Amino acid sequence: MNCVLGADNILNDTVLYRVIYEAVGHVLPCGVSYVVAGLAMMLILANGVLLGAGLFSWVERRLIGRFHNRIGPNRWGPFGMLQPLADLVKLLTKEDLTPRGADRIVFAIVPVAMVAPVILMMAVVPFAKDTALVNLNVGILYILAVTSITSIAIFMAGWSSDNRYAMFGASRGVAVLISYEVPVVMSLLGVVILAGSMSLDDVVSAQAVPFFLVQPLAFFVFLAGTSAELNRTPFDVAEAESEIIAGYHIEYSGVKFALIQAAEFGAVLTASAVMVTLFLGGWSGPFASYLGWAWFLLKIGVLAFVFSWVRATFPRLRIDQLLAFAWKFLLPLSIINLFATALEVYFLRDAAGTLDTTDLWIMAGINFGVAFACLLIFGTLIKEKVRPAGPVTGAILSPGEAD
Amino acid sequence: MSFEAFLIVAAIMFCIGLYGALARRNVLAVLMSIELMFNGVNITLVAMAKYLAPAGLQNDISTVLTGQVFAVFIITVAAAEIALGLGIVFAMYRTNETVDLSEATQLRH
Amino acid sequence: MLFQDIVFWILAVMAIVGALGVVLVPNLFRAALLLIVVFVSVAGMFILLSAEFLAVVQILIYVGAIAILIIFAIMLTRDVQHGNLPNRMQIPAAVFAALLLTALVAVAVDTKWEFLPADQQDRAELIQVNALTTLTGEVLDDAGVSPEDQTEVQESGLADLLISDYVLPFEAVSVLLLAALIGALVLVRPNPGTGRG
Amino acid sequence: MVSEAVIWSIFLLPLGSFVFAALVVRPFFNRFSIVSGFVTIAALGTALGFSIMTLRSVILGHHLEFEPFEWLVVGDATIEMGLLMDPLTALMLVVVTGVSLLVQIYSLGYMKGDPSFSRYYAYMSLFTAAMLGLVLSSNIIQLYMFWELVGVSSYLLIGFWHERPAAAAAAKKAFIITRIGDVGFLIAILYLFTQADTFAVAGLNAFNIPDIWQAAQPEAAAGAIIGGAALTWLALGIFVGAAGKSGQFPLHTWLPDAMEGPTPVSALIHAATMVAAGVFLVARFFPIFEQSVDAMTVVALVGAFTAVFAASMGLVMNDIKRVMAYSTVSQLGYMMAALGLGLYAPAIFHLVTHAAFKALLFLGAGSVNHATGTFDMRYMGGLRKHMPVTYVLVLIAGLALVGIIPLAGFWSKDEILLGAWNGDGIVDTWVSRVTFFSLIAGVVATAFYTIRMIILTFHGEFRGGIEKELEDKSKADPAAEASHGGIHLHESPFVMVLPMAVLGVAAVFIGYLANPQWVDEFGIPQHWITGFLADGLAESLGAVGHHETLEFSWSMAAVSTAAALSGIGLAAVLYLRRKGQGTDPLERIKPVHTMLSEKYYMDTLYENVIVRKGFYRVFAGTLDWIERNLVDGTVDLIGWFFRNIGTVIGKMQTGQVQTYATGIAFGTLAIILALLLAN
Repeated sequence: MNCVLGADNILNDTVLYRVIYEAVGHVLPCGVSYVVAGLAMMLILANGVLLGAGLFSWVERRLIGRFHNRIGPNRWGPFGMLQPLADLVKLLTKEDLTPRGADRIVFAIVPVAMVAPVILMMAVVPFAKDTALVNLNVGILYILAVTSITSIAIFMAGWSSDNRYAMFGASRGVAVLISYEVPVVMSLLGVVILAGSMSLDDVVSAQAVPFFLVQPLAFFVFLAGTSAELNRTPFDVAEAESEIIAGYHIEYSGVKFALIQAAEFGAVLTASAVMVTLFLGGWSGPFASYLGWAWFLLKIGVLAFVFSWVRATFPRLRIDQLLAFAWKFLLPLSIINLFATALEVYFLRDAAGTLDTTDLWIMAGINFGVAFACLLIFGTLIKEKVRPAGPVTGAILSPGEAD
Repeated sequence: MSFEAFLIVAAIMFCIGLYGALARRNVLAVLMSIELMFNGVNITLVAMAKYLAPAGLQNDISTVLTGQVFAVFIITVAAAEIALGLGIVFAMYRTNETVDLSEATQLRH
Repeated sequence: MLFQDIVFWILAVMAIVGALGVVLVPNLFRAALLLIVVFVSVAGMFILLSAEFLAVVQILIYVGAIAILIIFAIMLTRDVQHGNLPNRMQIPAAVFAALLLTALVAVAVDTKWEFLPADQQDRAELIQVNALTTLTGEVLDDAGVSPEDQTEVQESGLADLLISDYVLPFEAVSVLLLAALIGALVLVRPNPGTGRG
Repeated sequence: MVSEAVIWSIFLLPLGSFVFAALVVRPFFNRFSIVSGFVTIAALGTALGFSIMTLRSVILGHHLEFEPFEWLVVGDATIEMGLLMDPLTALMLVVVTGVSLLVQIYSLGYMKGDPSFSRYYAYMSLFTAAMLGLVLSSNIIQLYMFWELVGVSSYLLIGFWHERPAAAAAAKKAFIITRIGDVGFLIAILYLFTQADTFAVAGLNAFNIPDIWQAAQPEAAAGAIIGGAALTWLALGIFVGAAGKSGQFPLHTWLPDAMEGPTPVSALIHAATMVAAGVFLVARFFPIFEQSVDAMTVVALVGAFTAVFAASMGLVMNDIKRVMAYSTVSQLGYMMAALGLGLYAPAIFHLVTHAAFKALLFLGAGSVNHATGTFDMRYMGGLRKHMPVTYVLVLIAGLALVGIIPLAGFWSKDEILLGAWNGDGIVDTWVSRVTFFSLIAGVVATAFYTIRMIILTFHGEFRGGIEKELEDKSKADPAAEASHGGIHLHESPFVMVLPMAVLGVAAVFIGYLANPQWVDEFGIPQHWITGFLADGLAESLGAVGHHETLEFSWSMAAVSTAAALSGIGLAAVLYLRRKGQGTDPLERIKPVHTMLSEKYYMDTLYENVIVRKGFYRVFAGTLDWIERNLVDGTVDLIGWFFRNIGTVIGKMQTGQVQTYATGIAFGTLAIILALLLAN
């Protein structure tokens, strides 16, 4: 039996999928092998992300240790590399508590709802040429859509725990998420304009010049916005230990806690992967084309390092500063970037509506100037406008004013 | 998965939404029910875009997207509706201390 | 197309059960979560109807924005646990909805729909795919579109429709959104008299 | 051949400097507000360079036609945005950018130290950009947009010192009165809108200016699309708009009041650009006016009347800027009259020369104000000794205005007078005769008030300036004059004198050099500017038209010079010998003087009769009566009816939105069932 994917099949573009599909197709009926290959891909993806999350948790602990002038986990395995495994065992053997008064069903769904978007996001990211699980023609929108599921999960966690601190954390987290969603989406529009497509594959192939050079402002906004959406220091008001203990996952323990932690570390990797695809040229790089995987992983590593670096360096912001940063700083910047890009494309494109490499370099030059000027101006402005102290925005966001 | 199946699913969703909009007391529940109705309509529109021949098909093939265009408009209007609706809910909560529609009868007087 | 049929029925059941849950579950928070289930199922149906853009927008806007706002509102008002009570009109409304459903189903089944002619189907599908990404000549060649038709397909997308044939409603909707934004801000502004937020 | 980008950037450069000054300098770097002045001047300098390039290109006969952008599609009507480049536009570009540049340089000195320096330059740039956009427009909607933008920015500029009540009131007045005129223009545009289909049949676009020209031509291939009474009303509508902007009778009252703005503003917008926009508008649609004898007659008579009428008020004004304002209105009357008589090229020629010497006069007034702190000529005098350069320059400009050979004003004014005497054939002979004699009378009056102004300002003894004025006015408002208070009796700084000197050179030479009368001079062909403009007009219509250049006439020169000299002589006799601050000799003829200094009671008429009595009492009073008795009565009746009905139906109203929703849904269901059953 010989199974071949039709040209109009949505999965036709994926090399890995086709290979599995055809291989299984020799043994099983085509319909079954279609499902089996899909499941296999899902398995690879899910495990890849979770393993990566485990690995990254070790890397980050080591890195932050070094930043803090400590050593970090170093006992188990070479350089303490098996530490994540030890953590996992410890968490699995802990008792899985559910607080009395909690909404049990919702409480149990939360860890899954946290991990799912992280894995789902990876489905459209091309690791190398033609390797994305699905080459969606709305890939960028898909990523944004999937990200928004996280906020629901946070809300579910906060509400179902029946704990006031969890609710504070969830409300703060969601406020941050929906605020930062806006500048992040706006900053991606510049990329979409340049690539002329929302397909991640097209975005990668459009990057004759990596877009972080062409779109420095968008890159900055996206980086800052993503850090906030990942709930990492300096934007981690949702789980600020010193204020609201651990925020929305205060009541979680055991395997559920492990999953939530995995989702958080995995999210860093996924966000880096997305950013690599959108701004750093994805799998493209010098030397042989089969090195795409390597380039991709290398770039992810660099970005993940940046995230850890930021985490280790900056102090936490207050919630009002955080929201002001999104609305008064990042949003104007992303709008300026959008306008600048649109104008540049309008004037630089040729008759067929395409941009060549020279145009991209010209845009890079202009945009660096624009970015520098805007950061300078808005930096000055926000310094004057953000009041140094004062009560936090409302009872829902801060335990200090809880009734 | 025929065209009628989509229509029927959409109709069921619409009617459930209608029931909810008429029979619930909580404003938020009513708003959610209205969203259900919107979604039912959207399914119908998109299904029609996929299966039916639009009027101007012979002149302009892109008219097959008309249904989708309207779905986009409905989604936009829904976003506007929810923004305003929630604004009204908050205003109502502030004045009445309740979101129960049965008690919101000031218009009567 | 057995596989797609199965998917469709799963989605349909999810949507209908979810919808019933939204209107019947007494716990408002769970009702909102079920509403999200409905939204996601509808997004799945959009994919089956080859409207991928709409599917993604559905999730982005309904799940990512509208559902969140509703949950926020639920959190900020009272009676989350038992907030979703019926009023006195329960029975008339149910009867009424059932009647309307019968009428709608009768219309759906009875009407002689004018389906897309078979020879146009492929092209229509391509255009729906083309709604977002401009298809390259290569892809169109593979799909067997004649060179003279290629430009037509390439120039027909959702965006093109929005800013050509439907530019007036498009602008009107933009203004509506702006007005709604301002209106919502005015409505929730703290009342200076009472000092309440 | 200049490229399209260059022409667009003539407009975009001032716009850019506006954006820079308004959005970058003012909010962020207000301490370095001088930067906005330099940026504006640099932008305008470049724009002037580009304008000259464009003019050169047009002179060389390059074919400058550009594809317009499609802007809006409303039904079948397509509104485009584009450039219309003909000799008129090219010349206007140079005039606007040139005068604007000089005024901005002058303002560096005049506005120095003003707290709103950046705002001033932002407004000025916006105004210049709007004016340039107006000149460049190829589409009537686009033109209207810039027309209104000019109105707005002039409002901002006149009310620049908005903390003064007088300035705010003047700005409002200018805005409202020009708006009254704009209604006429708007009606003309709306008329074109209704004719869009008719135009489309002939393959023309109802909003494209060249297409409108074509549509009015009886001998055009498509035949006259608009003609007869409709054409006349269209032309008159446009003229009403032009009259509003150009301060033609009876919409002139805003212009003298507009002198409340900073003096450089007056120099720019009330001498060279904005008020000229009205003349420009009529010239732009000249091919339409030409087709209607009635419209031309109206334009000529209104222009001629305005020329004398305004000049007569100028005779008695004591405020130096008001004298110049009435002079401007009067000179605009000359231009309008010339256009009405079909003297297209002489009118524009006069516009150009007038821009030079009138701007100079205003700048001179500013300079004098800089020295004395006041604008009231009764407190000046003797400044000749203190400000010799300003004196010489103002004298040149004044004589140019009077029309003394060989200064600029002489040549352009003579063309108009000669044309008026000869008659052109479009209007009846009596119209051109009446116009001619009015204009000659205007020359006498012009000479009188100009020389009176110069004598009062510069001759005799110094009469105390601002300090004396404040002393005299017991209720003077010191805050109002504080911005330029103080007396510094010496020549103005270099940045102020330099632009004046440049304009002075222009006021001397531009008249003869632009239009050599007898032979080619310095490579400039005989009758260059009039020929250039007339050719441009003829070419735009496909060589339809009859605009020959006028040969110089010594007898006409003698007549006009005699008229001018009689005015000068009279003024010199009356004022030169006068000592001290005695009463004005004109006050001896009391009733006339009172009537003139009360501006023929026009302001009173508008304020007290039309607005108070006509509008408030009669119109609003009638409406009020109708409201009270008819409308309220009906409403009360209806209300009584429904109040009683309502008690019955009110039972159905629960106040619950869901009940109503049920009703709606029930209706829907009924409709669906009805449709189902009907099938």
